[in-house]
Amino acid sequence: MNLPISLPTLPNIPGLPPIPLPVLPPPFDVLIEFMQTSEFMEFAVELSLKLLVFPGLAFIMLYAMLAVWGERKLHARIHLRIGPYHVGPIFGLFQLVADGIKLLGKEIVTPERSHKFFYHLAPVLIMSLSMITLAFIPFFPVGPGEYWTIYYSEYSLLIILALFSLRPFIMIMAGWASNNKYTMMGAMRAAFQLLAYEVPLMLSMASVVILAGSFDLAKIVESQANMWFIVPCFLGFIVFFISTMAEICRRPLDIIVAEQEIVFGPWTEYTGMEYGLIMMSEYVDVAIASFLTSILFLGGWHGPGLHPLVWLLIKMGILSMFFMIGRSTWPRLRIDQLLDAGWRKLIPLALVQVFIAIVLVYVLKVIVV
Amino acid sequence: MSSYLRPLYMALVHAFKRTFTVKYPFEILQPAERYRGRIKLNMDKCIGCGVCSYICPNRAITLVEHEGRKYPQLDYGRCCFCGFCVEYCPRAALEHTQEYEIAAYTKEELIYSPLKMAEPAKPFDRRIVTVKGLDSKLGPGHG
Amino acid sequence: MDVERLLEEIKTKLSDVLVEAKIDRPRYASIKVKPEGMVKAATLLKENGFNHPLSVSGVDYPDRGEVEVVYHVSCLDSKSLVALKTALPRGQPSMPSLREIWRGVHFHERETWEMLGVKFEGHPELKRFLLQEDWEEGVYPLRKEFKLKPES
Amino acid sequence: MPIRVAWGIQHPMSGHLTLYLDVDGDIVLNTEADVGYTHRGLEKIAEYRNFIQYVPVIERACDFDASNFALGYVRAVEALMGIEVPERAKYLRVIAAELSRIMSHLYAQALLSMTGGFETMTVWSANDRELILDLLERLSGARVTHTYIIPGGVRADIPKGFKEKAYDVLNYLERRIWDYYKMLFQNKTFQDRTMGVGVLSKQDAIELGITGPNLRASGVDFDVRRDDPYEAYDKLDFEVVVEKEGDSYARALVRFYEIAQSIKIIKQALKDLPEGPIRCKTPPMLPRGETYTRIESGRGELGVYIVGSGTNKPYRLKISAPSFRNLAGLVYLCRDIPMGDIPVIYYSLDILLLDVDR
Repeated sequence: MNLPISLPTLPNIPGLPPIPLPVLPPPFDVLIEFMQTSEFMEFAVELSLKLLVFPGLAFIMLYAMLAVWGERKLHARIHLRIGPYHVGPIFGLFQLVADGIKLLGKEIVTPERSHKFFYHLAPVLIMSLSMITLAFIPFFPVGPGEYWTIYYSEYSLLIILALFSLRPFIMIMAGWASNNKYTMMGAMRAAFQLLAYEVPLMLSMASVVILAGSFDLAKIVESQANMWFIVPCFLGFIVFFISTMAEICRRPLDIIVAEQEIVFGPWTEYTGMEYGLIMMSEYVDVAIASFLTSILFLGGWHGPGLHPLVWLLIKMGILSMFFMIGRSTWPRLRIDQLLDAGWRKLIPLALVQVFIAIVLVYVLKVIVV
Repeated sequence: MSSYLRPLYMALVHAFKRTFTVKYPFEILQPAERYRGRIKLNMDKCIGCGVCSYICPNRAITLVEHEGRKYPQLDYGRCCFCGFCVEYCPRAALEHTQEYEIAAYTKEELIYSPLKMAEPAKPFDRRIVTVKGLDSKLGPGHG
Repeated sequence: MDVERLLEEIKTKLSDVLVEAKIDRPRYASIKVKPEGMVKAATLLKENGFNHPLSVSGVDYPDRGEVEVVYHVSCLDSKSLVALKTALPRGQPSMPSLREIWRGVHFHERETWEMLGVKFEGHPELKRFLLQEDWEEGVYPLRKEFKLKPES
Repeated sequence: MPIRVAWGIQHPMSGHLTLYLDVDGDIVLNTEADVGYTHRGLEKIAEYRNFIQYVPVIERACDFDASNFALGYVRAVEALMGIEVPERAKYLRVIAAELSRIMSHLYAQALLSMTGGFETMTVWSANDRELILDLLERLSGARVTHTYIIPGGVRADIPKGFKEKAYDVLNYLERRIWDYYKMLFQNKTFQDRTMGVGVLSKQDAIELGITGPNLRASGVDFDVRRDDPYEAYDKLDFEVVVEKEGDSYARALVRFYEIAQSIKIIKQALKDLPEGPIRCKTPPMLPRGETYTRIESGRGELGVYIVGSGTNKPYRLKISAPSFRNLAGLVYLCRDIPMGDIPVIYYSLDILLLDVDR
C-alpha cells in the first residue's frame, strides 16, 4: 500500500557500533527478526496512523467535541436559549474539553457494598466496545480492492452486529455491581430494550445484505454506486434508523437512562472520569450509528466531485444531527410502549422490507447481485 | 403520522427564533419601578417609633441604639420583602430601592445596621435589558 | 338537594342527637350533633347528595373543656356546603371514623389525629403524617397549651 | 416478590415527597406517601400573627399561586368582619388572581412535560411564565409572592403603562398557547405517555374529594368562580372547561384551556375597570364567630375555616389546601401501573407539596 508519508528506518549512526539486538528464547527471536523487515515497519506505521489519527483517537475526540457542541447548541436554539457560551472560540466549542478536565478532577467514588471489580470494569468495557466497533467500518477506497479500515474482513457487518449484541451484558454488569435498586431496574430495562431492538436491526440489515449480496461493508458500498439502497428499501432505512436509535438509547427511546423514573439507569453511581467514559461512549455510539446508516443506506463514500471521505463525513454529520434532535422534539416512551413498538411494529415492517428485497433481486431480477 | 412529525417541524421552526435568556451577571433585567428591593433608611426622618418592627410578619426589624436615638436594624435572613414596614412607617423614613443582589456569606453580614441601611441606592453598572419584540414573528427576546 | 329542605329532614330524622342546625349564608348550613349521632348524620348527608368531602378541622376550646371537630362537605349538584360539627371531651377525644362514608377524609382525619389527638376509631392508618419522626407521643401542636416560643 | 423502592426525597423528579412503592419488576403494586418535609405549621403561626401580617405567610403556603391563596385568606377575614370591598378593588383582585392562575398553570404544564423528559416544553412554558411574572412585578412589586391582596382591598392601583403592556403580553400569550398545542398536545409520544394513564372516574373523583382541574377533567362541571361567585367573577363571563376522560391528558388539557379562559377574564376586567377607591377601612379586631369561605385557586378549591377570637389574631385557622385533597387521588391512582407512569400521574394532578404540608 503506498502511504503518503516516508518510512522511518532503524537508526544506524555511522561511527557508533550498530545497536546490539537482544537474544531471546525461540518464539521471540523470530518475532524480533520479523520486526526488522521494512514490511512490518510499513504495517506498524499504517496501523498506528489508523489507530491514533483517522478512525482512532484524534478523530473520535474531534468528533465528540463537535457533536457535544452541536447537540447542546441545537437543543439550546430549540429551547430559545443560547447554549454553551464562554468556553472556546465559536461560542463554546471547547465545552467537551472543559467538561473533560472537570471530570478528571472529580473523585471516582466506589459505592459501599458494590462489587468493586465489575463496578469499575463496566465503564471501561462500554467505552472499549464502542471504539472496537469503529475498527471494522471501511471509510474510503485507497486502492482498487483496498479500503481504509483497521481490520478488513468479508464479514464486517456480522462482526458489528455481534458487538452490538454484547452491549446489554455490560449494562447488566454495571447495574448489578452498583448494588442500587434503581441501577438494577435500569439494567433490566437495558436487557429488555436492547434485545427487543436487535431483531429489527438484523432484519433491516438483512434486506441490505440481500441487495448487496455480501456481508462485507465495503462491497455493500460498492454495489450502491449507481443507486443508493435507501431507494429500494426505504422501509428498511426507517426500521434501521429507529432500532439504532434504541441501540444507542437516544431520546425518545432512552428508557435505560430515564432520569425522571430511575435516576440514571445502570450508570447512576458513576462519578469522575468513569462518568466521562460513559458519556464519551454515548457520542462514539452516535458516530457509529451515523457511519453505519450512511454506509448501509446512503451509499457510503459515493458522491460526485469531492474526495470520498468528505462525502462520508458530510452524510455522517447530517445523520448525527438527526440522531440528536430527538432529545428536544419527543418525550420518552414508556417501557411497554417501546417494547410493543419494537416487537409488533418494527419487525413486521422489516419482514416486509426483506420480502421486497427478495422479490427485487431474485424474482424481478431488477438488481443484479 | 402527522403528530409524530409536527413536533419535529415545530422544533426546527423554533431553532431560528430569537433567544429569550438574559446573560445575567453581565446583563441585568430592568426591575419594575415599583419593585420591592433593598430597604433604604432615611436617618433624619426616622423617629424610632417601632411601628416597622411591630408590623414586620417575620420579626426581621429590631430597634438599635445609635448616637442616643433608636433606629431600625433589618435582618435580611428573616425579611420576606413584603414591604409592610415601608407602607406603615408614619414618617415615610423607609423606602424601597431596586437592588436585589444582597446575598452574603455569613448570617451576620445579612444583618444591616442602621448606617448600612442608610446607604443610597447603587445604580446598575451593567447593561440593562428589557423584553421587546412581543408581536414580531421572531418571538419575544431581551435586548 | 338544597340546604333548606335538608335542614327540615335533619330536624325530623335526627331530632334526638341534634344540638343545633342553622343556615349561615345562602347555600351554607352548619349542623351540630352529639358525638354518637355523627355516623347517622353523615350517612344521612351522603344520601342527600353531600358526597364531596372538603376538610376536617379540629378546634381546641380549653375554656369549654372540649375539642370541636368540624366536617365540611359539599354537594356539587346543588352547589351547597354543610359544616357537620360535634364536640368531644378534651381529655380523651375520640369518635368513630367517617372514613367508610367519605373516602376523601382519610388523610384529613389522620392529620387531625396528629395535630389535636382526636382518636378516630376504625381509621386504618392513624400514624405520624406531617410531623417529623422523632416527635414524642402525646404532644399535639395545635392544642392551645402548646406554645410557640415567641421569636426574638 | 415485590421490593420496596423509595421513589423518594432524593430523586430528580420527586419534589418534597417520598413515595414508598412496592415494585414487582416494573409494575408498582401499591404506594404509600410520606409527606411533611415542608411542614412549617402555618396554622399554628396564624394564632401568633394579626390578620394583616399573616398575608405574606399564607402566600408561602402555595407560592406558585400566591395571590389566589392570599385572596382565600383575605375573603375569610372579610367575611368574618362583614365588610364589603370597593368595586375597583374587586376587579383588581380578579386581575391579580387570574394572572397568578396563569402563572400556576404554566408552571404545572412545564413540570408535566418534564416527566416525559421533554425539556423543550418545560423551557417554553417557563419562558412565557416570565412575561406574566413581569406583569405581576409591575402591578404588585414582587414577582412570585406579591402580597398585593390584603384585608380591606388592594395595596396599590395599576401603574401608568400597565394596561397597554398587559394587552401586549396577553395578545402574545393567546397566540403562543397554540404553539404549545401543536408541540405538546398533538405530540403522539406525549399522547402515548399520558392518554389512558391515571384514569380517575367521575364517581371516584367526587368521593375522594379531588378538586380543581383534576375534578373538571373527570367530567364534573363545578367551578367555585361560577357556582359560588366571589369578587367580580359574576360580572365577567367565561366558560368552565370540562373534559370527560379523566386521564392525565385530560387534566393537562383542562389546564391548557383554562389559561385561555383566564386571558379572556383579565382582558374583560381591564376593559371595564370601574373608578373608585381601592381600599376601605377594616375594623381593628376580628369579631368572635366562625366562617368558611372558598375560592378557586389554580390547583383547586381552597377552603379557609376561620374562628375569630375578638383580638386581632384569629383563634383558629384551618387551610383546606387543594393539593392536600388531591393527594388522596395520587395514592389511589398509583396502583398496578408501570413505573414510568408515577411521575406522569403525580405531575398531572399538579400536587404542590408546600400545599400539602402547610
